[in-house]
Amino acid sequence: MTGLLAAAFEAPYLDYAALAPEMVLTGVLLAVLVVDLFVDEGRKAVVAQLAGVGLLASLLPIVFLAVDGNDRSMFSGAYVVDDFALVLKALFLVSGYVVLLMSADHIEEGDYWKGEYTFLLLSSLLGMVVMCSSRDLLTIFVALELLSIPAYMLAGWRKRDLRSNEAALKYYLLGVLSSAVMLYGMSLVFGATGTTVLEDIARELGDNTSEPLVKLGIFFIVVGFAFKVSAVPFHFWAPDTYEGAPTPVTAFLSVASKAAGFVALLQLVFVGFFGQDNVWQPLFWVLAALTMTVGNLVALRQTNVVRLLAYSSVAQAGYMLVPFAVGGSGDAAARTAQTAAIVYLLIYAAMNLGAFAVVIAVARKTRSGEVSSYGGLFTYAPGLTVLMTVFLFSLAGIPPFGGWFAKLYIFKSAVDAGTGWSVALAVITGVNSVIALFYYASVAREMWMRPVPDEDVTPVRVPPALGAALAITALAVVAIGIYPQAFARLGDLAELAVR
Amino acid sequence: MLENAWVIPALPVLSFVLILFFGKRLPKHGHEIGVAAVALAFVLACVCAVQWVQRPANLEVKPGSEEHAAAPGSPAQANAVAALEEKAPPGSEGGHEGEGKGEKEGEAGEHEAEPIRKPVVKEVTWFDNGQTRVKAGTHVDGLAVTMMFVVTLISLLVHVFSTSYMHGDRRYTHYFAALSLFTAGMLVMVTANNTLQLLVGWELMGLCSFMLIGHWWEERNNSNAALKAFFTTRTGDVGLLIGIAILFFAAGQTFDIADINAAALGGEVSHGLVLAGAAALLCGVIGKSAQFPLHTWLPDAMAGPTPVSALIHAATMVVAGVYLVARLYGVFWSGFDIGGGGINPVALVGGITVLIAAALAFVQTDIKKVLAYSTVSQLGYMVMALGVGAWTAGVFHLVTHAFFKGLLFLGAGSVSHAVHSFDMKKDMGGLREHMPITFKTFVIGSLALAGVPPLAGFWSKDEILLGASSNGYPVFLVIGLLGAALTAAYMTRCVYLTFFGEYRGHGQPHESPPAITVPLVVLAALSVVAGFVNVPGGEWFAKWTENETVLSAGVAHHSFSPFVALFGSALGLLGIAAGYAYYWRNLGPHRLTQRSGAAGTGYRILENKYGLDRLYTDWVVGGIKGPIARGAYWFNQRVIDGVVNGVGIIARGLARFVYDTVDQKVVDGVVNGAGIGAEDGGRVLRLMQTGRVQQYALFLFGAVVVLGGTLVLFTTG
Amino acid sequence: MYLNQFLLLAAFLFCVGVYGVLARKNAVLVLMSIELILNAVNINLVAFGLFRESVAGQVFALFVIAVAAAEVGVGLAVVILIYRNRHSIDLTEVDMMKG
Amino acid sequence: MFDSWALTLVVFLPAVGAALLVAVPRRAENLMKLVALATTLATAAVGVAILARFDYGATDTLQFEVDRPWIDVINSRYHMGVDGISLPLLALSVLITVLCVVYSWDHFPEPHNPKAFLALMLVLETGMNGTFVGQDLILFFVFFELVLLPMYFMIGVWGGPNRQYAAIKFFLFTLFGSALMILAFLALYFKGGNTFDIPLLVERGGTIARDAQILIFGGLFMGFAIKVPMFPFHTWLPDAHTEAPTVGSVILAAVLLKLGTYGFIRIALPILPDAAQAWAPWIGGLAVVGIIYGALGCLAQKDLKRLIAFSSVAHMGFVMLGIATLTDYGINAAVFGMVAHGLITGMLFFIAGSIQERYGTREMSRLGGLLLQAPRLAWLLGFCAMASLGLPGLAGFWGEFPAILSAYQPAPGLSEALFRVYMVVAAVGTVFAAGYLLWMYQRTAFGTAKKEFAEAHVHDVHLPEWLAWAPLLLLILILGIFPSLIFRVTDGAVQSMTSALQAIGG
Repeated sequence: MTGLLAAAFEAPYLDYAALAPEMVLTGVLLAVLVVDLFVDEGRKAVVAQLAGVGLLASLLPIVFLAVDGNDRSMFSGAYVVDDFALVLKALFLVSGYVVLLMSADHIEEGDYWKGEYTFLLLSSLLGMVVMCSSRDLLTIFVALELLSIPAYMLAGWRKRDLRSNEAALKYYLLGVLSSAVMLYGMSLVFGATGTTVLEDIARELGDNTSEPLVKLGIFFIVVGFAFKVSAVPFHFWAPDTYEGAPTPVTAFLSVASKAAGFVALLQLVFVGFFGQDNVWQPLFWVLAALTMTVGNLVALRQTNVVRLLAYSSVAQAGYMLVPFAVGGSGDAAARTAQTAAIVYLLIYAAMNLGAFAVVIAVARKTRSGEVSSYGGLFTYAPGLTVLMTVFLFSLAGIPPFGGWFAKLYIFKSAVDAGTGWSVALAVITGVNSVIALFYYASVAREMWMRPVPDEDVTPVRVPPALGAALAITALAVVAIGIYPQAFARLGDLAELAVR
Repeated sequence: MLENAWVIPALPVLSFVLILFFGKRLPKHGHEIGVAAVALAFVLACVCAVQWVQRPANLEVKPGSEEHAAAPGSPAQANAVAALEEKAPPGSEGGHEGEGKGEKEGEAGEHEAEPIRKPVVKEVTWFDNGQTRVKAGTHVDGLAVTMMFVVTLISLLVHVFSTSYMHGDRRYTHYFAALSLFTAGMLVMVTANNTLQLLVGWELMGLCSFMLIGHWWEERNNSNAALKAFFTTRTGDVGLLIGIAILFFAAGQTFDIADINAAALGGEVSHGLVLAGAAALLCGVIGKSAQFPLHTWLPDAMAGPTPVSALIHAATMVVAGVYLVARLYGVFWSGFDIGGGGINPVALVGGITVLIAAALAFVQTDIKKVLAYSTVSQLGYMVMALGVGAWTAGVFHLVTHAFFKGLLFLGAGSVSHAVHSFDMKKDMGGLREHMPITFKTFVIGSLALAGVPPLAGFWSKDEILLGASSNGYPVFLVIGLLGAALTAAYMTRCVYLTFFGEYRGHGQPHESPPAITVPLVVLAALSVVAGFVNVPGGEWFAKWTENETVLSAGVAHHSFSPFVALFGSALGLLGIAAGYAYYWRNLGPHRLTQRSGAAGTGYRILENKYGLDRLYTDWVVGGIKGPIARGAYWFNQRVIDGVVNGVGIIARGLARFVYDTVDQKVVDGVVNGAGIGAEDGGRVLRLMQTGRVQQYALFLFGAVVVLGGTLVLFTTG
Repeated sequence: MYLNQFLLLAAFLFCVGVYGVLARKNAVLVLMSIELILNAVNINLVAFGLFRESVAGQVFALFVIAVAAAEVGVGLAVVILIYRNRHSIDLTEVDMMKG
Repeated sequence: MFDSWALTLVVFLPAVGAALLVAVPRRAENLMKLVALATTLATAAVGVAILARFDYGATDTLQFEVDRPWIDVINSRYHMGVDGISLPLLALSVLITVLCVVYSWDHFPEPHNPKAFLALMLVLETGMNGTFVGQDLILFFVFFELVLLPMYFMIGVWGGPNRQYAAIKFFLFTLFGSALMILAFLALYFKGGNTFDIPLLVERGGTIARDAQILIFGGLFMGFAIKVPMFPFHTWLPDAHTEAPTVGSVILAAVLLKLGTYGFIRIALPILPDAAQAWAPWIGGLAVVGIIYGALGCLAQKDLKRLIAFSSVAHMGFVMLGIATLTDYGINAAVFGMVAHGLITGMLFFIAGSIQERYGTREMSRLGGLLLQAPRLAWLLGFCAMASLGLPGLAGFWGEFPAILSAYQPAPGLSEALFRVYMVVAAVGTVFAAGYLLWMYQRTAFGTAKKEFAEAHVHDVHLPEWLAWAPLLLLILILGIFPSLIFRVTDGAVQSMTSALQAIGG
């Protein structure tokens, strides 16, 4: 103790340039909090606009850092700003921006607390941005809580709606439980290695440990994030929460929050536990197969669009888990797997956000989330119908919409690994994508081929912000589908350095 | 003209197109085009015939000396379009002393020195496929010239006849268009230098036959007859297709008929292959030429207009099968070893057909059906002739038969034109006074058919019998003689019922107009004189038509045998006499069918046409269309579509959700059936989603325990 | 003292917490059970920190305590929300959405 | 300049047209039709220019080649080109689309909406043309899948009473096949040295181990065989055809089915010669089963359109038999058969559509006497029926007979006895074809009209119909008489392919 006191305090190296995005974002969210206090109830839109500008502003340093191209590492490797981090930070910020656009009118018209809503959204985003750079168990934990706790509150944002309450409760309880399990795992891993920095953990663990305690630790950690990405059997919260939460929040949870889980998994698996593929590969194999199959099967029976999309996003998580299940056989496989997962994340974000944006737009008229309320949408809202069709079939993986490329990458990673198990998983994925088509197409069928249920064919008014969200996502989906190279480049860039 | 023989089929094609598009607007509704085109074609065919006869005979062929030095038609040497080369016929070098082919060589020797005319071949490249260049073109030799002459002549007469007979028909124009197209098809076939082109003509005729049999398609019976004709011949065509395929490869990837014949006779190709090819082709012959057991369509085909029956179903199309055998004689010769003298399928089929069809002709009351069965029987003669090695006789009979059978059909047409019926027993009788020209010509035709000397039928039939007797086929000699007697008898019956006795019909029958009678007279004249073209001693027909294939195969030639001639004509006269006795003098066992059980049974068998129609229509066609097709479709809908449906059902049973899901008739396919299973899976899984948060937590921890436990246990061990 | 004893204590606490979460109907009791689990983690972390002679364990534990406080704050807010709307904090009654 | 842009134009002009259509205001229906017609005509003009500038002396080389980077990260390139095998199919595709637009002129099926209908048709054309010229597996895959969506909507929105079921069935079946197909593509990518380039893979494919080839071929087989469709994967076809609007059926029959067979010829056979050897007997077997089975299916039908649909199963059986022989005759016949089937069956569907439009039914038992009421239409039906049953002198024959012929002597290494049995069965199939087609003709055209339609005034063929049909009818006739128009285009390409195949078998 005395030694510690006596030693001169050496401030850790802080690279402010590297932290610029986080700092800008923090500044913006504080500004939002303050401005909200002084703005009249009628002019709360300013707050959202400020937040939007702030999000775009925090993208700027990311661009500069990307151009600069150097990896920056701080706190003895606990916080790293590399291409992986930058690409995914950009993803979170853009998704956050789109969610903000989607929320603008939804929250305003629903008589909610707009300023606080924006603040919480930004906080959660900050957690995600931090997550991208976290290469340390403790940092990951903090980032996870930072992104989760505001999300719990956002899920229950419609305070007087019992469903919203219920959504928040379920999300909160299960979230906390799974993070407790994850913490328990972290404590075990820390105990086995004596360090929390992922790189050091990897070094300490060596190749393929046989220590049951370590295996359990890794397993518990993976479980914590499996919850976050709503992998079966840790997905139970997802459909209920998605259905009950305000739709923009659902979009946010199903895209950003899920992506954060995958980001954490990528870092943990490919940096911290890369040598331990005997533990995580079979685990992810089971999770992936279960997740996509269960998600798709249950989705078949859904009659509510949001719930259907919830199960769809469970199934999509299953596809995204495939690279994890096949990425352990070597450096090359790991690289392909990471690229596949990241590319899938990018494309998934665009198409899923788009689908939710349409749901929000349609619900403005129909006030319903039932699939049957989409009947004959084509006759009175052809534009929305076409967009929804694009997003749905993109999710189903039909060219020329972005989803096909994402799925191709998943298949590629599986075939590249070349083991019997990986090919089997690829076939399971293939069969699943056929099952999935059935429910995506059932929504399309409702829109195109069924009559309007209540004969009400007044056109749907799409507010400009929502329109912008639709335009961004649709453009992204189609552009990726036709010229995937640009996005695939990002995926390649974002590979984590694997040892 | 011989080089440009393609013009002859082209004329009716042109006529077809013109009639089809402009016929209705023309003053005569199109028949002027048809008649003119066919007349021109006939003139050109005559020119061909004259040129052929005048063509120097400078090709020497020795029996069994088939040697192929040059492989003609190899793609390398042929250049692009319109290679107007006159192909040197294979074996033209001559002089190679090949091995004797059979024991008949001595007899054949008498022709050895006599050279034949070189066929005129003109080819253009049709298409290249794989390593083969297929050339379309005309191959004009004596056989082709003869056929062109016969076809254009009969066609012309039938066209003329039809202008009156079909007058006022609601589809008059279409009728002439179809006739033109038919003539074109037949001419394409007879001039074809390759099997593919032959097939084109062959099927084109089938199509026209279909169209013309079904000309009055408002009646269900007529369209049924048309369909039956097409199906039956098409069934035979399976053999033709396969045969062409086999011969294509057997002859070294060529469709060229001369090459195929040469290869078949050359001995390099394995006998089995040639046998297979010949057997397959024979199926085609059986279908097209209405041989037993596929002869049943021809009597039904009488549903078409009578001139059509005369042209297509007596004189020309039905002899296409005979022509095929004659044309590809090398294949049949060596495949069935016709020179060998054993019983071979060709002769057998022909022989059976001769007898069974002749017997059937006795029980018909419809004049056209009598003639139809007679045609079947006579076709049997031709096939039998070819089968016993009497090539020239077969071809010659083809020609003479075309004349007198065409005559008979047109005569029947003339009669029906007058009495508006074909039923001899109900609506005819005693017409001899009302229709003198028709009567006289019909009798001439009947006598020719019966083989009464010196009419055409006598000469050709005599040659067949001669061939059968001298080539070592005594069985077929007997059949032929028996057939001759039967033929004479049923024709006598036919003539009696039609022209003698009391008129039994309605109204007052009149002799037909000149457009009808002139063709009758022309044909009658030909029926009288045509036989002299090949009288013993002259045998010009043989010299003109016999080609290299026939000679190199070693087909035997026999000198006239008075014994056979005498016997044959005697039997014919006997038949006539019997008929005369039975009908005119009312002698013989009348009402036998009522009195004798055996005779009655025989009659019924004949009436039922040996039950073949029932077999085909009810069992084969009905079976395929009915139970088999329905079964296959049932299989399709229930089994294939239901495979995974079934899986889904079992799955549901296990999950105790059978009842809920029955209404969910989502899908019936493999994928969709899986869908049902999937939906049920979804249903079960949904049950876990209870909505209770603590239950979720339980599942969470449960999964942790199960997965974690499994992981640690199984990866540690 | 052996490390094992701390670990066993932690594991025991963890199990008690889990039992509480699963078995109690009262939302507040469930929240407290979660605290138990988190404290099990803390014991682990501190014990391992000592064992590994690394201060990181204790720091981690401090973070967990702080975050847990925040979490429980949000949790109580949610429970209050539910109580306001339903006048009950029985978790088994909260099952509007399922399937 | 033109040569390097030609294929891009022919593929993407329709897509541009579709985009333009979307911009046309809702009310301006004539403008929509004009835009669609102009687009398809322009595309067809590019097609004609390609036909004109194609070097027929070098049909085995890729012409009008474009090879640019597309998705570098997976080494997938924007590589397009036509050779003798793809040229006829490309021409068929651009022709059929024009005719479909013409036919639709005032025939838009319910619920009308010409804008969406025409736009989907144009997108469909992009997909079809792209599939035929794509020389990169991923490019091929994208175009191959691109046709699914428009067709799904075409059937599902504009189709018959049971349209939704038929549409989803079509979609699910095809997607199932393509899921396995894309796995096979990826396997080829890794086994063939990290490339999706088809010509490159053709060079390298032979070096893949035989067992791996057989497995990969299995994936390709599922993808293509479902699309063809081969027995027993055909059950989507009758439903899709029966329910689809006329134009949809035409495109489906004329072009979409060809994508599968084309896939076999372009990808499966040349890249995986060993596997092709191993699979060929099975493919041939399924093909002849399909021939007989399809024919039996036809005989059991009461619905005219469904009958024609089942006849496609039988006809594609001939095509697949030709392919299974792995000989140049067989594959030439297959390509010819694809074109001929496209023309003939397309025409038959047009006529069936017109009959339905006039009588409001396709039940053959309710029809009859068409020759009396609409003689021209009935004549055309008869003409097409004859062409369809393989009458020599019409196009159908050249797909059918050479396929039978080639089965007599399959490629070295395949069992001759087995294929000869196939030959006989296939030849018997021609009788069945005559059976169901003539029987259909008898029931619809012959006889007199049934009571319910006895007084009906039935229009004979109208002008848009003549315009749309005349080219098809002429082509059926011309190709029947001059088969070299196709054979000389395909022959070189096919020979260079089969010589490689036979090197393996021999």
